[in-house]
Amino acid sequence: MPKHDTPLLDELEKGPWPSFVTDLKRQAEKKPECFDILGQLELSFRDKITHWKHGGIVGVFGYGGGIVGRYSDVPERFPGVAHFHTVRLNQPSSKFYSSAKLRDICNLWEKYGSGMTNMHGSTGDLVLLGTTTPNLEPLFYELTHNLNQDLGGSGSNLRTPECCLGRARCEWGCYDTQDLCHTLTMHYQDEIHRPAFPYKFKFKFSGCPNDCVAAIARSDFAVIGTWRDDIRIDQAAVQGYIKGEFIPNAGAHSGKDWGKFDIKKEVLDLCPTECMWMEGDTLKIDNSECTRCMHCINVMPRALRPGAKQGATICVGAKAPILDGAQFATMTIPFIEVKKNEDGEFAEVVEVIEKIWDWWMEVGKNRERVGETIMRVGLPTFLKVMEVTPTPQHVKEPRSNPYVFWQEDEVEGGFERDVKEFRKRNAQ
Amino acid sequence: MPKHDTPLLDELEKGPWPSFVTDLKRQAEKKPECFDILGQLELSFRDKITHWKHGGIVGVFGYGGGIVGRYSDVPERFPGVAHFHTVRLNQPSSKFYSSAKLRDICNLWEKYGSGMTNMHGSTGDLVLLGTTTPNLEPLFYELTHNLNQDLGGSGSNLRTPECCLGRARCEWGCYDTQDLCHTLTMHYQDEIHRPAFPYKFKFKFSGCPNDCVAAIARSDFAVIGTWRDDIRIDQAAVQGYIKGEFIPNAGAHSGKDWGKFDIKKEVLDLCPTECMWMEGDTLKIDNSECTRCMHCINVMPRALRPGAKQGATICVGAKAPILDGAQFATMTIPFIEVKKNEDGEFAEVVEVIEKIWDWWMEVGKNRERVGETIMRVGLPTFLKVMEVTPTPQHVKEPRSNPYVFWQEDEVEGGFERDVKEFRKRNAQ
Amino acid sequence: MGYDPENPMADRITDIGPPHYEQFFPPVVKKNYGKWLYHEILQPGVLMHKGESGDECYTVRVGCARLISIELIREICDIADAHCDGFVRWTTRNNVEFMVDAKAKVQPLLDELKGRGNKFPVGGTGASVSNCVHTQGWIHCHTPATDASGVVKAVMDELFDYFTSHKLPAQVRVALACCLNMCGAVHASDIAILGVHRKPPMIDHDAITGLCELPLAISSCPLGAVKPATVKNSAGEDIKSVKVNADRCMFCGNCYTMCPAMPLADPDGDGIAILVGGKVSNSRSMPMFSKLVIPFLPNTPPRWPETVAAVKNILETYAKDARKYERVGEWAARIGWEKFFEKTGIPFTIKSVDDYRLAYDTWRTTTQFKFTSHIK
Amino acid sequence: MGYDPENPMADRITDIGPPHYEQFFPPVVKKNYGKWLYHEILQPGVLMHKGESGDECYTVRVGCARLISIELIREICDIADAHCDGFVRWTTRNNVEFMVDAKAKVQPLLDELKGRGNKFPVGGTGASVSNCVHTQGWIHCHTPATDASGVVKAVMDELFDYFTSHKLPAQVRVALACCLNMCGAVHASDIAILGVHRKPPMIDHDAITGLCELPLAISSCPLGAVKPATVKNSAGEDIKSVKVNADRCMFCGNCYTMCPAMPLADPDGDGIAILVGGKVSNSRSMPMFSKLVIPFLPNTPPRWPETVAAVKNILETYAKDARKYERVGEWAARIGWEKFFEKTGIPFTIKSVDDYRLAYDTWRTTTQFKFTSHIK
Ligand code: SRM
Ligand code: SRM
Ligand code: SRM
Ligand code: SRM
Ligand code: SF4
Ligand code: SF4
Ligand code: SF4
Ligand code: SF4
Ligand code: SF4
Ligand code: SF4
Ligand code: SF4
Ligand code: SF4
Repeated sequence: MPKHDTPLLDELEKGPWPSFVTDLKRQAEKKPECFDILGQLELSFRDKITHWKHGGIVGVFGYGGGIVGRYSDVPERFPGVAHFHTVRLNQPSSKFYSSAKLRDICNLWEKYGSGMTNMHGSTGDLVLLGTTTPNLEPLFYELTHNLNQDLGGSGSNLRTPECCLGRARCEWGCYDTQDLCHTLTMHYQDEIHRPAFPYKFKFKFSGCPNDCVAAIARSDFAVIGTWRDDIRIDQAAVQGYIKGEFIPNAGAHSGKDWGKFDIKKEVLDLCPTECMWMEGDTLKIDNSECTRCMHCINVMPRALRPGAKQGATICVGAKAPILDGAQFATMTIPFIEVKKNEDGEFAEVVEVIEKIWDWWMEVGKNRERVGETIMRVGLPTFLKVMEVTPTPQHVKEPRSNPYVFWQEDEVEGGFERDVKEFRKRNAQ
Repeated sequence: MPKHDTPLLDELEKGPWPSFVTDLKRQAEKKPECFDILGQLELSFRDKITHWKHGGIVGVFGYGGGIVGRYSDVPERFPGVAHFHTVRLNQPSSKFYSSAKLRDICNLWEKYGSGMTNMHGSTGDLVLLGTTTPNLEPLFYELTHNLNQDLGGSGSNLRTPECCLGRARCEWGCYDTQDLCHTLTMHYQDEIHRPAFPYKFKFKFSGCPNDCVAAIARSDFAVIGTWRDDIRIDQAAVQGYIKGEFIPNAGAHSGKDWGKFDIKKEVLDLCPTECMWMEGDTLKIDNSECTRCMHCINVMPRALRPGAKQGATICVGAKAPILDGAQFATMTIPFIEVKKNEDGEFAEVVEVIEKIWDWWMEVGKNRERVGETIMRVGLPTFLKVMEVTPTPQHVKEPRSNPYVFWQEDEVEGGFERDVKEFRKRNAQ
Repeated sequence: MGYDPENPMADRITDIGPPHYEQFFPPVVKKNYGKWLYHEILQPGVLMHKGESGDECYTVRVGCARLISIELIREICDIADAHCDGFVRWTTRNNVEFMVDAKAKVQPLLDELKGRGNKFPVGGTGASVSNCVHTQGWIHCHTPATDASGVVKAVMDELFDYFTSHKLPAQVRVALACCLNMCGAVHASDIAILGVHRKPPMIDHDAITGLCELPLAISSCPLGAVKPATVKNSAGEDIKSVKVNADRCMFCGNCYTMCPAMPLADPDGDGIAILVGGKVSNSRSMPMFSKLVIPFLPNTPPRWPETVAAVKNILETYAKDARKYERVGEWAARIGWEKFFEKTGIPFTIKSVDDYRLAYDTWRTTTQFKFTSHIK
Repeated sequence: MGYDPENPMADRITDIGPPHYEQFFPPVVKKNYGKWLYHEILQPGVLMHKGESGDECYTVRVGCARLISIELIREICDIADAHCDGFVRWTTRNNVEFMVDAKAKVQPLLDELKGRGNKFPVGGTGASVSNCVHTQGWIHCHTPATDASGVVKAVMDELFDYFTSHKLPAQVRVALACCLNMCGAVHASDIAILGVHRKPPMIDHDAITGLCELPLAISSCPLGAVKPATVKNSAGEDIKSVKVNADRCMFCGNCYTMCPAMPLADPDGDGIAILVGGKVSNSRSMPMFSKLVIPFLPNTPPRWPETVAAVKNILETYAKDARKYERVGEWAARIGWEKFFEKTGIPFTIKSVDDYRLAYDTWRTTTQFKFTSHIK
């Protein structure tokens, strides 16, 4: 495949940020189809419009997802990208790799694809960008046989779960995000690979309320670590911060002079519940008022740690704006211990998931995310479905309208009344 | 009419709060129909249900409102309240009275009604409670001829306007609430008396953001006093408060020991915009950050006063919850000077009102409050109708969904496109 | 001359509007109009306003039932004549205000008021519970789910001490409306007592034809629960009427407003809901809606003890816990509604979870919450 | 043995899932798993995590285009092999992290990275602009209204200095999505760059019959703007197709997703909207949605100067004005959005006023506002 002139794209070789154009050009030396990627993209830059056709259902046998079909609308000019399907590889939880594994993937992709990838897709997959239909089955064969790997999700199924790095390299992981993510991914291989849902469904797992995988914004089922007991305080380290021995927020603000650390201004006053105070040299926290927002811990990581009674809060129903407007996930299970049973399963989490699915698969409309289903039927109905005791924690505030749906059995005498009897006492 | 046994109501003669039962009984001595009021109410207390029939359209000739018809559903037992219509007298602005005027009203009502009143109805009318259909015309004749008074509103019309006492006896009135209320009431007599709207429409006028007539919660058209320049500070008086010479909040908290006045805790820290601080002994306000919430002024009335460049903010569309849920009025005109022109009219306010009406009368559905109409068409459309420049002040925050309605003339090339031309460049 | 029934249009006067307010101003008000400098509350119920002129206006505020007789009004006039140059006013919360222009005149006025038994309790200013505004209830309206004056009397008896004192953290506005129409500012009150129906409308098929326009009845229902139907009336005739899908009914009563043949009132079904945390003023925080915290209390005339106790409990829990200047809604928002329920001991029910039009915005979409006894 | 096209099902392996994560942990991670004590950021891009064991894990984070070649990955592997026992990871924002277990190993690693030109910029930690997450754009997707990698490259070039330093008041998350589907967390980012269409879909009557299920196309439109219609195709035949009521179209593109015969992309119609003030973390404030502040900027490849300037302006206005720890949305909420528009100089347009489903809750229902230049 020949090289194309790319005067517009060439402009993107300038500047300090790594240039995907430069990278593509380098790759094109080995994988000439990359010249056609560049060529078609240059055309889009000129035309200010995409040159990909709509969709196209391709895949590997027996799977309903994992491949996104894509065809050029100018295949004659850019035959290298006439077919340009993506392959979603289910990434290992929290995206640690060995170079050996990565090289295997590179080799595979050199053989069967364009040589270009997304590290990673927005859902978390390792996305291999651009291959042809005939390449799909051989690629899949080698992937499963030689690389011991599998595809991720696409379509109306469980999408590839994703987690923060949590306990692997973070002091705040309140449960084992990798283990939960991996175990559920294995548990639900069928749901990932064979679309059976009204629409897509996403799991995301963050180890603490900082939510480094944006679970509350991006997942239908968000498990976010938290704790139930008291923040652990090392008073000596608190003094260390006050005296300037430790740099606040672990040094996150080192590039500007914000003045001397002021525990009142930077911690106590920013605590959203105002539940912290100094008693002489002692930092006090009224933990019953704490909403575990992480701020104080973030600012003084050497002095404060999440409590020891750890677990997670489950929030349900986040999604992007299409169609009813974006939703954050709604707090559904205030606290759950995230632990494996003897069978190596997270049985309690699984139970919550399946309660949602059983119901959503029955009542959810086609292309209706679970958050939209909840919006449609109302949170009270959803909580009933979930067999969760409704608590004030489920809402930011109680309803302000008085439009309560009473059930017949809650009202003395029921709903049936005899209007003639009524009229005897209350004439019209 | 005979006395009825009222063992239940008698229980309401006990206790320190003035008893309407005792009052009714006293009135019954002169106006025996009050025995029937008591009797029927006692029956309701026993039956736990109202004994009034639904509605009943009665009125005085030529008026579509001002009288609310009411008939007993047990007229045989309580003939004194067989008819029990209310008469809404349009109260004088902010409800000052002379005893002479009140006595005239009492005499009129002794002659033509039950002797019972509501001082005042929730909309602000002086409500005469309970008369018969035949009494209506004579009452109206004497009301207009001898008392020089008129009825208020009911039905789908302009309801009786109401205002706070403002400049009459309050130091914070930022415009003349009585004058505006009275002048508009006179200006719109026809709209008050002859229903021509999709539904009811209410005016309320408060002299400052304390909103003592609850305009923002209860009126379709709320005019709330405010100012544009700087809060006027008397620094000596600030010191007076700090030194304890003046009691904070004018003594509103005198019944409990809240400790010494602390200007930081009670004023500076409670200012919602944090725009106040002390510079030595001087109180400073960054007025460009002030949202004129009144808190600091309320707490230190001898030291602080609203600015001198006074006027009002107009908010539109408050209503109770039926049907779409309650609405507060939406800020529509950030600042308007409230002043009379040579003709004695508040021409600019009138212009705003009539813009609303012209539009609402055209597009408003039957029984749709203007707030609901705005909800239905959207605030952008309403602002366009109002010919108001949209400003960030109109919203608490910008939209979070991306669903913008672009107009054809805003988009280069318009909306019409030739799909065949398109397909030449972008094949499917 | 007078009204002539034979000739009703003779000499007719219309559209003259209310009398001009100015004629009712006491002289000190007229003189200092727009020129007031500041005010002070000398004791609960007694305000002093200072004019730029140096004049002072002393106001004595007295609690008043809203449902009052002309006899009582005449008594008020007598007092006004004796002490206030014959002037008096009503506040926006149905209190009566007597104004005098010198401090020396205050005590005689207070004495006079006191001398008249408990008709004229002085109070309602500052950090108090002022008068409970309310609506008609069983005394006049056709749609109430509870009484108004009766409940209010029972509540105000119990809160009396808070009317005559300044011991609360801030003003507390208590209001009652006897049905969901909410004639008043119940939707924006610190503590709101709301009459609620809980049974769907009956349909009086014998009466509906004459009384109602069926299309209006059908379209009145915000939830589309009213549907056209052909039924037999008691005479056995097929008539066009409506039916109600009880599952979709939220008991708003709008159908009854539009169609008298669809009554929903019921001795057992009706009762009271309590809402809290509304406010109107723009002081510190923005206006807030009241929020439903107790979905139902029974109608228990004559003194509604459950309702009285519920209101008092909320008030006193707030009084103990809130900060100076903090309104009920500001307090609840600061401590969190989970703490509100815990501290008041009010059981939280699913009925407090919104499922109406803008419901999503009230759901908790964060991991931030406090652990309370609600979480096992 | 290998794949046999003649016998595709032979020997098939499915549902094996991803490789187990643990095998990819560097030894220091494996050993200290779940036993980390605290961390420190030694310099922008360099983290140190301390274990209870006393072990230390040093992480060097490098910025990375998301669209990368296997050549680049192999280069990353080389570095990992040379310095990190062959391990490496990617972050949730597409940065690459190299980990070493001793401080002494950091500088050689940094030197190595630096030695490779500007491929591996170190940074993205702390109060920085980390990597701009993004989507496909013109490189792969069929619905984009703008490009992704190209815009991001231009933006990150301009913000580079904020990637490699810690001088902002807090972390600033910049994200791009190329259409309203918002594949990513654009709806909850400090600064979001969003591709938007502005022309209603065309209808390809010649293609629609084969390509689309008409009922799905019709029901796809949230505003009911797509209606069934009988039209003539270019062959002059009457066919069943659809029509679009352009007045009701909000350009969401959902019809195109469901029906390829309804394309809406257009060189002039498409462009970029800027949203700001979203956040995901529960730190201090609850998660917040991004809000639309610039409804449209044109597509100006190759370097989108208008978009770059707009993002930079917002970022720098924020950087100058906000308090330490304050995210963009927290800052705007504190100063008030009217001040946000004033300080950034972004013209306020009616397009920022919500008129979608939960719009009412965003209207200003108070007299509280600041006077800015917007009010004449
Ligand atoms: C590849 C990827 C973007 C990327 O560049 O990374 C992607 C690409 C597409 N997304 Fe997405 N989405 C991707 C992650 C997301 C995310 C982020 C996430 O999963 O965390 C979201 C927002 C979260 C959410 O799910 O709400 C997202 C929300 C959407 C939506 C809107 C869904 C909604 O309910 O609002 C659509 C529209 C649809 O489903 O029809 C969509 C549809 C699409 C389609 C299939 C286009 C379409 O209209 O059918 C895109 C195919 C593009 C292509 O040609 O490759 N994509 N999509 C991401 C998946 C890669 C991976 O597997 O790792
Ligand atoms: C008399 C009064 C209550 C009182 O005891 O004071 C009253 C009484 C009635 N109101 Fe009201 N409203 C009264 C002030 C209000 C207010 C308060 C206000 O005006 O500030 C409101 C709330 C504010 C508002 O307008 O939204 C109010 C909101 C309603 C509604 C609900 C309207 C809505 O849009 O949500 C209805 C229902 C209706 O119109 O069908 C209603 C309907 C009614 C009806 C006509 C009953 C009906 O279903 O048709 C009541 C007649 C009662 C009777 O027999 O006397 N009334 N009504 C008030 C008028 C007296 C006066 O003129 O001064
Ligand atoms: C007389 C009256 C106006 C009238 O035209 O009748 C009035 C008069 C005053 N109000 Fe008011 N307010 C009156 C109803 C209201 C209302 C409306 C209502 O309750 O329905 C409100 C809004 C209530 C709400 O927010 O829910 C109201 C919210 C205020 C506030 C704001 C308090 C706050 O912090 O939220 C102030 C300021 C203050 O008290 O510090 C205030 C202050 C005042 C001052 C101090 C104004 C002044 O300088 O004279 C007056 C004496 C207050 C007092 O009683 O301590 N007034 N005031 C009303 C008396 C009602 C009553 O009998 O109790
Ligand atoms: C590596 C990564 C997790 C992963 O599994 O890959 C990660 C790692 C850390 N995050 Fe994060 N966060 C990571 C994405 C996120 C995200 C998700 C996102 O941006 O899409 C968020 C939510 C963003 C939001 O709110 O919009 C996130 C919100 C936080 C916060 C909350 C900050 C706040 O004040 O709102 C903290 C606490 C802090 O920084 O003080 C935090 C803190 C941390 C700490 C300090 C945790 C620890 O003790 O190790 C880690 C180093 C932070 C740093 O870069 O300075 N991390 N962090 C992600 C790095 C992304 C990147 O390459 O830039
Ligand atoms: S979400 Fe919490 S546990 Fe996970 S990486 Fe971020 S800070 Fe650590
Ligand atoms: S975690 Fe948040 S709420 Fe809890 S004490 Fe720390 S700053 Fe306060
Ligand atoms: S609204 Fe303002 S001006 Fe009117 S009475 Fe109340 S405090 Fe005074
Ligand atoms: S009026 Fe309110 S916002 Fe303005 S300075 Fe006073 S307290 Fe602050
Ligand atoms: S609140 Fe309801 S019952 Fe009470 S007066 Fe108003 S309309 Fe009648
Ligand atoms: S009470 Fe309300 S919800 Fe029920 S049927 Fe009537 S109008 Fe519909
Ligand atoms: S945001 Fe839109 S255009 Fe971009 S990848 Fe997702 S679906 Fe495609
Ligand atoms: S773009 Fe969206 S709003 Fe417009 S017709 Fe298509 S689906 Fe409807």
